Amino acid sequence: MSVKLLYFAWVREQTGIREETIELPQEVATISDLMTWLKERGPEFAAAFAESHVIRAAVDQTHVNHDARVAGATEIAFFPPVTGG
Amino acid sequence: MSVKLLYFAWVREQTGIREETIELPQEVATISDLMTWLKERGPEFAAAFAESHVIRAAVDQTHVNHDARVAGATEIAFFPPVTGG
Amino acid sequence: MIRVQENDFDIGAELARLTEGRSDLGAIVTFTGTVRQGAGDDKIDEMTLEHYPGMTEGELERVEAEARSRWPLAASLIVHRFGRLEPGDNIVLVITASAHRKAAFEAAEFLMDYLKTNAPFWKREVSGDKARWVEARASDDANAKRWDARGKAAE
Amino acid sequence: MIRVQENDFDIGAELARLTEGRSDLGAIVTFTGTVRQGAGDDKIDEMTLEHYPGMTEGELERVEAEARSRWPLAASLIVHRFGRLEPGDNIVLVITASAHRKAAFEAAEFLMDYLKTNAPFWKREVSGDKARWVEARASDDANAKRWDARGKAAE
Repeated sequence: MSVKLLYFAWVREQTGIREETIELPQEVATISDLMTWLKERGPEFAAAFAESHVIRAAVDQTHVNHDARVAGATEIAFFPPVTGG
Repeated sequence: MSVKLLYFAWVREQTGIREETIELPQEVATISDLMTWLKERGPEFAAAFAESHVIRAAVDQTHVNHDARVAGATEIAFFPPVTGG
Repeated sequence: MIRVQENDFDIGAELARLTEGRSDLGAIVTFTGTVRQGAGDDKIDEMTLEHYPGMTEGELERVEAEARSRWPLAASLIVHRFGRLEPGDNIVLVITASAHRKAAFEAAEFLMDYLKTNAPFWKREVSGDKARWVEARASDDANAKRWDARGKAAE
Repeated sequence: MIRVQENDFDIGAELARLTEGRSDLGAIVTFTGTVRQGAGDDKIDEMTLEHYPGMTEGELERVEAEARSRWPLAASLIVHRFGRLEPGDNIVLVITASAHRKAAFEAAEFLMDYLKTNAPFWKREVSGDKARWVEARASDDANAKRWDARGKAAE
């Protein structure tokens, strides 16, 4: 299954990527699994997701928790806690 | 002692007077005394101050209670509860 | 700053004047009270606001000073109109500005609550050939009283 | 109504557009958030607001709909900017209008509290040759959470 990944703010700065499309590996069931898998892609991703507990995620533009399932997602975004307003 | 009296809103409409200057009688010590004395000046005043408990007063442009002393006052105003804003 | 006037006010212009050249403000709250037309038995054609010149200015200044002693306001403004008003017309404008939004929101609410119970204004509503003085609402007294217990507010 | 834009907004013009011809509004609250210059170690020269196009609009619409389900709002507006901003510049505008002031004040505070914790914006502050991403404040989470327990608000 192919899914679009987006990175914002310092997650984007550290991964060095704004967006990409990947094939979701079979073993990735949740947001948490996906972050674990991403960390192994190289030092930039390891650094970006080192403190994965502070990173927020959205599946198809809706905030989700780390235990949310990713099956069926079209777009998954990772970002720090929001600071607008 | 001479003092300026002012009437506002329906107190003004009922007394028919916007402002006047009177000599304060000796027996008038408080706002409450003054309202009692005013009621005896005629039917308009009796009507205006019939429900004297709802009427508010200000001595020299400061809100006061009915037991406030009037000695030394330059200006005393009577009006309904305020409804601005 | 306070002002009592018969003329209308321009909220954008008042805001611009108050905030011009300021980069220390993080949060600006405005409250505008306007004449509601109402409906049914409460429908009005016009309204007259009577006030007590002299005392009005004094009370608004006192209320503003009280707000500034309770919250760290970088700027504030109260403008209150008097005279004849029609449905939709502006009645009162309160602006509060602070570094943080909580102070600006609380101070604006406080100013409106205190002004409602202390500023010597009286509304007379006209509907067709009938006129009536608006009665004070118990809820306004209650709103003003809730600040008494608090004294100095947080932040 | 919500809008996400790079350009500045004109509070007076937005208010005029929202309230034009309306005589059912008794209370109009605006909140404007602006870039604070700060001082000392917190002094900034400029700021960039990054956001998540698409999700931003969705979240602002969701937050506005939630406010309108909780309070009887006759009109509301959220405008949020993104891109490069300087001290003193406008960031966000919230307008709420209702028959009564309590609803307008509460809804405006609610919108700001929710927007602060839900709308996908990130501030990057630049000071001299240093840049840093602004960290989320625990107080913002606490402010947003206080509405959860309340559910439907009074009036």
